[in-house]
Amino acid sequence: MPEDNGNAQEKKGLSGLLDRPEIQALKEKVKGDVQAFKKPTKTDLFKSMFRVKHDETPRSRALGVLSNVFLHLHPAKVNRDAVAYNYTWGMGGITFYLFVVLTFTGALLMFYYHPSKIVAFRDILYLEHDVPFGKLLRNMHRWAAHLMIITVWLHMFRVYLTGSYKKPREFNWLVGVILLVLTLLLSFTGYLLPDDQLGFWAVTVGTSMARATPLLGHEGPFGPELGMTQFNDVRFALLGGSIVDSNALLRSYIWHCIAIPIIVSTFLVVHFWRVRKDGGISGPSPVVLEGEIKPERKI
Amino acid sequence: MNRKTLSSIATLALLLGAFGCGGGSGSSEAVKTDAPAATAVTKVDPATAATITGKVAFAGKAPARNRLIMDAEPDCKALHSAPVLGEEVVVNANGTLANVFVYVKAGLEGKTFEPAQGGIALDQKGCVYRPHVSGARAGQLISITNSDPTTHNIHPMPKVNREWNRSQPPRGANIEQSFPRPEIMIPVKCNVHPWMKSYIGVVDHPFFAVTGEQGTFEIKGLPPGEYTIAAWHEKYPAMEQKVTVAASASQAVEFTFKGD
Amino acid sequence: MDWAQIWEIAVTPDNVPITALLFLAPFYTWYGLRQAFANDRLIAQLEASPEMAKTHHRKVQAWKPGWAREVHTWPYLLRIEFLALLIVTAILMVWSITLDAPLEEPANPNLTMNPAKAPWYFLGLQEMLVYFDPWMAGVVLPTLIIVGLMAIPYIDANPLGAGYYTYRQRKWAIWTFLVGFLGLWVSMVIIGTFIRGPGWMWFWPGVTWDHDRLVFEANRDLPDLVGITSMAGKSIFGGFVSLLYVAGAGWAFHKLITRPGFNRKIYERMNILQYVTMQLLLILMLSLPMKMLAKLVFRIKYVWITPWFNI
Amino acid sequence: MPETPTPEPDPVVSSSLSRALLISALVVFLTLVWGIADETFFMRPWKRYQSRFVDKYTAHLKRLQPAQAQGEEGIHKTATYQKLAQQIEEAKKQAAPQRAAINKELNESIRPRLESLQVKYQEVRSHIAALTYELETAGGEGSKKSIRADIEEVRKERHDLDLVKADGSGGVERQEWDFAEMEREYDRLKQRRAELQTEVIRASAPVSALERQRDAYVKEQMTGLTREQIQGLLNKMDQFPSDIKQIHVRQIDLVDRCESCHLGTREPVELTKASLGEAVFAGHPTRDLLKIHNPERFGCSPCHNGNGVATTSVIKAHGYYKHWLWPLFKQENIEAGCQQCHVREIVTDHAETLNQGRELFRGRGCNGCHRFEGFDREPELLQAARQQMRQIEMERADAEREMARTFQKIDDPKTPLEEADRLKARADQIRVNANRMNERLEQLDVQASNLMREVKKIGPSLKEVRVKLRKEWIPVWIKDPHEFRQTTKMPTFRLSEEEIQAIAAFLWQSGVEGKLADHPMGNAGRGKELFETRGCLACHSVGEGDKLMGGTFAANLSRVGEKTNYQYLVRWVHNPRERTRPYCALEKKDLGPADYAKAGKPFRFDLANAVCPNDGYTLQVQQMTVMPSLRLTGEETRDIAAYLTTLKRPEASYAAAPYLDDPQLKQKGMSLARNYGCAGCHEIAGLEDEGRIGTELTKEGSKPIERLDFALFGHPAKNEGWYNHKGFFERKLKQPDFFDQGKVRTQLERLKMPNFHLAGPEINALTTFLLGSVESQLPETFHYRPEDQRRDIQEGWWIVRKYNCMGCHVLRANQPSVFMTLPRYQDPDWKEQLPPQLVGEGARVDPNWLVRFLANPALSESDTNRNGLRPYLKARMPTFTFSEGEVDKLVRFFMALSSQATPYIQPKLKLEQLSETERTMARQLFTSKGAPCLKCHATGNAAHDARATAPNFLAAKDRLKPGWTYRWMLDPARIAPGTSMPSELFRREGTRWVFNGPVPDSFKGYSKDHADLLVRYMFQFTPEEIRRLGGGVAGN
Repeated sequence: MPEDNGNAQEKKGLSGLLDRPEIQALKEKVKGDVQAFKKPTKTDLFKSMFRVKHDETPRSRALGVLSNVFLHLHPAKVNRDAVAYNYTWGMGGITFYLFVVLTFTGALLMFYYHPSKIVAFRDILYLEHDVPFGKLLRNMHRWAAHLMIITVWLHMFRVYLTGSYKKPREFNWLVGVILLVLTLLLSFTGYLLPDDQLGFWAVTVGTSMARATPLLGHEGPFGPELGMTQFNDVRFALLGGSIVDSNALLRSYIWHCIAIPIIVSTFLVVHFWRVRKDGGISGPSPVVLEGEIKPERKI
Repeated sequence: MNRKTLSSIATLALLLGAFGCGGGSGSSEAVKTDAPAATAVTKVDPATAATITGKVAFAGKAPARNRLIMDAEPDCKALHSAPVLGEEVVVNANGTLANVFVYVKAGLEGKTFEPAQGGIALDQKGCVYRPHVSGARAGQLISITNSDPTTHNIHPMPKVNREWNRSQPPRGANIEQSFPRPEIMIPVKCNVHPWMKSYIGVVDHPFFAVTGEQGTFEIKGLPPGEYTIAAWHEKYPAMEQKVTVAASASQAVEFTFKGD
Repeated sequence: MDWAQIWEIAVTPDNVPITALLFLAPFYTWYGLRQAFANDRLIAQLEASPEMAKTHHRKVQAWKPGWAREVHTWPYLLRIEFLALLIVTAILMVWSITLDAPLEEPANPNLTMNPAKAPWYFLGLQEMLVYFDPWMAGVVLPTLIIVGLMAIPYIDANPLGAGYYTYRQRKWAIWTFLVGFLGLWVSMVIIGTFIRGPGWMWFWPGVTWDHDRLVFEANRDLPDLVGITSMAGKSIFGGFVSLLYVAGAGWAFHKLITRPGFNRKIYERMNILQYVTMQLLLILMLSLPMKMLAKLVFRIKYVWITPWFNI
Repeated sequence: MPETPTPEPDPVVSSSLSRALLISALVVFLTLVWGIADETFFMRPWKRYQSRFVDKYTAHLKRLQPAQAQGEEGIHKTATYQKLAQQIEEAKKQAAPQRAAINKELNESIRPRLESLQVKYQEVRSHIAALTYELETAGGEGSKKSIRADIEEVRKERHDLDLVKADGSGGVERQEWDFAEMEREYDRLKQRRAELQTEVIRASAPVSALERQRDAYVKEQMTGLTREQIQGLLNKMDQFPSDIKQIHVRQIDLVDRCESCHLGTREPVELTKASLGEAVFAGHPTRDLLKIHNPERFGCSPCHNGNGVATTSVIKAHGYYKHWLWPLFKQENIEAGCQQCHVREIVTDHAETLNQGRELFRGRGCNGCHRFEGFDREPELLQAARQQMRQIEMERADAEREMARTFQKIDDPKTPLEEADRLKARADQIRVNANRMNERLEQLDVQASNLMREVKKIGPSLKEVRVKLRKEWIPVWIKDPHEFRQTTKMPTFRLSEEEIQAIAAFLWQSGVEGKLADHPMGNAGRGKELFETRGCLACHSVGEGDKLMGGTFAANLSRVGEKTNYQYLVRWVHNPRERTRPYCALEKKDLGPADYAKAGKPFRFDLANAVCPNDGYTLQVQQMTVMPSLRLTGEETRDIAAYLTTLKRPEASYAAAPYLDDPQLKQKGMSLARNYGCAGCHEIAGLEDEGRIGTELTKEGSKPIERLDFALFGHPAKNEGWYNHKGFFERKLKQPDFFDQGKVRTQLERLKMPNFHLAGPEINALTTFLLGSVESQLPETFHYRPEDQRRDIQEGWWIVRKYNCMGCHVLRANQPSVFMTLPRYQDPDWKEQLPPQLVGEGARVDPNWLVRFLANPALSESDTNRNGLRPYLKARMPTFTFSEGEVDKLVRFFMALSSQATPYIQPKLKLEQLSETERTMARQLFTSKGAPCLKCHATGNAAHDARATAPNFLAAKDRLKPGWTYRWMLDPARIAPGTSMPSELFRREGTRWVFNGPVPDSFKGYSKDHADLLVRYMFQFTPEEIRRLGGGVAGN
């Protein structure tokens, strides 16, 4: 095709050749191709990408969702009233979006960060002053994290208020709670990474509770009796040491960047899957009257 | 952190503003060159020029002049038949005081005058500086001669000007030096001959005088105006007087130093 | 009134979420309850007139015959999701540009921060430390909170109010949650942020946080008040008191639940296990405010003292 | 499912979100724009600075240009330049024809011909090369053969060439050459070309040489930059890259971007706020510092602090925000930066404020209460030495024992022979080691006894109060020393009346008993004269307020008559180190005659016999004062004492203080004295071993701010912006009980630090010093801990400061001694009486002489009432009874200052033996009328020396270094500005210096250097030579 175009241009120069038949034919061809480009949806490229037609027919709309790997988390159709904001508050979706944002920014941050004493702090300074958009990056990561916790809470709040945990969604609620915990842990493990006073003491305070774990902490009830010392108890396991030091830094880094994200994503998948399997969004469903409760069958 | 918040909001506003008014003016204000003001020489019109004359009296009993012991330097001793007397306090027969440096201390600020013609001389004769007290213009050449058969060294000890200390062999070439800054008074000393001393008063105008045997002085060619006249003496504390001279008038001034 | 300090706390970068929460939590509570009451009104109507109940589409949202009961995800849902996404992005961007994530001095184990505070979302736990020993506040209670949350679907025997906001049909559930979530968790976070100053001392808002402030806090134990000195005596007495509390609280809750009316029906639907678990959780939850009361008002530290643990 | 047509549109389906979507999309876009703007613009303020700098700097340079250009013009007019220019022209002219010829040949015949040949030639050559390679790598003989054949063929093959003619006509000739011929021609041409090029260079050599000369001349004549240089800078400004200017020191992982805004710092043009209108762009004020601390190696923040990495805002970069631990030093404390690395020093060049701070810390006795590493270290060293000795003694004992055992084994016949031999060797080893220990012990012992002498207290010994002080005066003084004596070092303690009484009582009762010889009253008049001329005023002062005269190093004596008694003064003035009783550190008591009597010894103690009669422990036999002995006669002493007793306020009266004898008060007083740390500055009976009561300050500057006790001022400080070290120090120093305000405390709980009545500058100096005293972030290699002569200098300064040498002497150019400031010494005659300047002393004197002199400035055991070297000086070089250690340090110090090698070996070559004629010549010159030498210099002839004002020549031999003497004679003013010795005694004549004045006839035909002759003469002086001279002087 390019050399066709080439010729097409060429003929401007050499008008003498214009009337030669093969040139004429070529001209037509070129015209045709140019026409073809006017309708992108008709091109093979487009077709190969989107198998569905994008017209207004219900069918293609449904297919548009179903045949898309991302969108098919959603059912093809949803409760007409669930579309309004006031029912879901969109918190679930926002939380997920924030999770994506965090993963993205987090990954970028990992390029500039070494989880070892002194270097870690320098890296943050480096991020703040040298890395293009480094500051913005770090800010976004931190604020998104905080925001995510709030949205998670509100999400739970909403789900509770709408009684969406009830049959058949009990288990999904359970998964949700686990995700909530994981979210907090994610944020907590990230707190130490800048290795500044703030993180250091926050984590010190946080983990110092662990030493009081019953049975497993050297200050917890029955801990000493079970031979717990500060060098073998659960806190030691968490920090990889008896104090918050380079090991703790490394551990929280790995938890923060690898372990927990993987676990979270796993549970996310389950969470979403269950939403669909439990019949999509829980409501708003028609109200049920007290009188209509079926008497519970006794076992 | 709140500072940052505000600032960035402000900056956003600025940014938009900048779009609005399309770039500020990048003109650097012209810093004006600090060239030294051209020094205009004040001409004294001889028609209106005034004169200050006067004498320096001495009150009280004239102290006996100490005798200079030159045993250390036979050559010097040889030069004198009569005993040599120190010139610290020289009270003239007419009860006036010699070797007093009288000069205009204040009233000429901001004026500059024609540089002096020629220099002044300071001779070392008979192991004594002559004159004992002299005045010079700032920057005026002082030509120092050694008319003695012995080596002297000339060691002015100024505070404002630069100190130096040069030796001068018998009949050696004259030393020509000048003091660029006004200073009252510069003691000059010969370290080889401890008794040798002289004082030079350096001022930045031509209006000064040194009293002699008559104990009188005369300052000519003063532009009319109000002045402070000061009299300095080696031993006694300096004195000052305010005088106002009218155009082409002659004003008499008298100082009186109290002996003890 | 130290406004400067209040401002400083409020805009300390890491506290901004809490400041936000201060407004968000009430707002969404109101927002949810408003819909709940709307639904309740509808329910009332429907119960009043059975025939209307037969015909009505049973939602507060408008519906006309002929309108689809379901709409296509694309575009009707996706567009609003996209909108939300945009708005969140915008908020996040502005927030990140205007406010810098905190970075303090390099970590220095020899220099204790005062106050040394946990991340804001754990301040609840840190606050609990004041009232319980670490093993309770830091381990047992958090675990129970999580377990309790997980248990909710399985102990809530109320079949009503699934998938729509309602207060009338779930008074009990809503109240417990509001108390637990807002009344305890959120408020303790807020206390931990705004009220707890250096040395984790209680500073009313606007009182300057003075590092050298000294307060007299003689922490007494309940047994001491009644004058029991022997260890054995203490543990027995404490155990007795605790039992008393459990019994009392349990009885009170029981009364509340079985109060004639709607709750009773639910209660009847519950099996023993569900009931016991609920009681247990409720009693434990109540123990926190009780302990706070004891500590803050009567300056009582421990109720039950044993050689192994204190409560 | 098909929908039935609806009566009205469904809001859910029909409503449109597009507006909302559009708006929010817009907002998001805006935030993105904002984000980018923030990143690229708002967070890079330095860009604005740089553009501003470029404008202003360019303007400034443009302003400079004409002036500089003029200067250059001026130079171009000078004869030298003209001459050079002319020469260059001529040289060019000369070179011209030759060069033309060469160029002609080069360009018209050689090059074209070469080019026309090249192509073909190289083609063939490469072909051959390729074939050769094949040949080398080919396998069988057969193939080799054939390849050889091919090569031959190629070589033989003839090629047609169109060559440009060699005659330069430009014509072309056709040649048919084989490879060999081509090669020959090609090589010839190339060689020729090379020759010609070298010739060109040779031809233009003289020209370029001259040009270099000219440029050099311009360079040295020009002050500032030449026109080209300025132009260069302007060009630099033209294409000035707007980017971050950063210094990166890999070694310490330091990144400093200060110069991104402070662009003028290292510009070759001196930039000031005035010249560019902005302080930011000013150049570094002291370039010398930058020379020593090259920014490329040291960066900026190591000295100045601040956050060198930050570029987002001034506040960030200067580190003036909450969580940055090392904010930029303020202007007035800038020298704190020096202290970080120059920890060992008490005097650091370029850091006057800091030096003042250190001196205050030392001189005001801060280290009496606050430990500070390096300050007042003698006690610690002494302890260390003693401990070491104990340890070595133990080791030695072990060694002895082991040796004994080994000998036993050796002598034991049962031991096998080779075993015995091995043991013998071992035994010898041990013996040698043991001996080495002995040597070490000896050294330590010397060191210890030295340190005993070096330990000093800043305040007087209070053991002497009973013999020394007027009883009722004591409480008055304790109440407020400042009241009694404006300038006293003793600070004012905040004491209650009872406390004062108790302390006074304790001191009075703990004072040692002793009786003073009683002396007849001296002559106060003569005393005054002596006091003012002997040198007392170098340290002490008299007169109060603006009438104050003398040094501030020691006490102001205006009212000394009120506090003390004549007899004690006599003893004190005669020898301040004399104690009433010696102190035994082992028994912790001051020994009295009784102790000596018990041991049947006379009650005599001094440095010679300083052994405790009871336990043989070394005694403290000296007062711990730095005040030296002026070696005065009894009479002089009495006169001065008499004069001092007259110094009092006649009206002064003191209430009787009977409670001083109240024994109840003693114990209380003692605990109080302990509590307030009196023993930090004073020697007090019973408190000899008191530790320091204050916090250590060695690292105070980097102490976490939280650890500084702001008491009730924490919040005010934060609000008023002085919640930092500077703020704390300044307030604490100004008003030591500042942080007690509002606190409810008992007397003893209160802050103890007394009020030193420091002036503003003093406070600033001390603050600077403390701010700099930090746990440095830099690695050891950056700290200034030299081990060479610079080390000697560091240590020397400590002693110089300790004994206030600068009270009399000038050690650094332009450092006025106290003497120079005294009114009396303003008079020309008295100027000759000033103590000698010591600038370059190291180069002047023979260290061995200096050792002798410092040990005993009288340079004589018998006749001590004189200056050993300069008898004509009224001021007296006192006897400091330095320890050997101190003498050693001082001598090293002087040698190091003028970078002299130690030990010193007199250069014999410089001092070639005088011939007899030379000696007579020199003698004649010395005594000739022209030469004034003997007018001033002492000769040992009493009559003459009475008038002498310069040292005796006889001393020269052992004292001076010939090189220095030579330089001195030529131009003394150069070495000691303001000296009485005149310059220009010699004048240059060709390569030698000849005497400037009439010389004796014997000098006719003498071709050697006169100055050198005199030096040699001086260094070969003999007493009889001097006598002959003296005779000569006395004679005619």
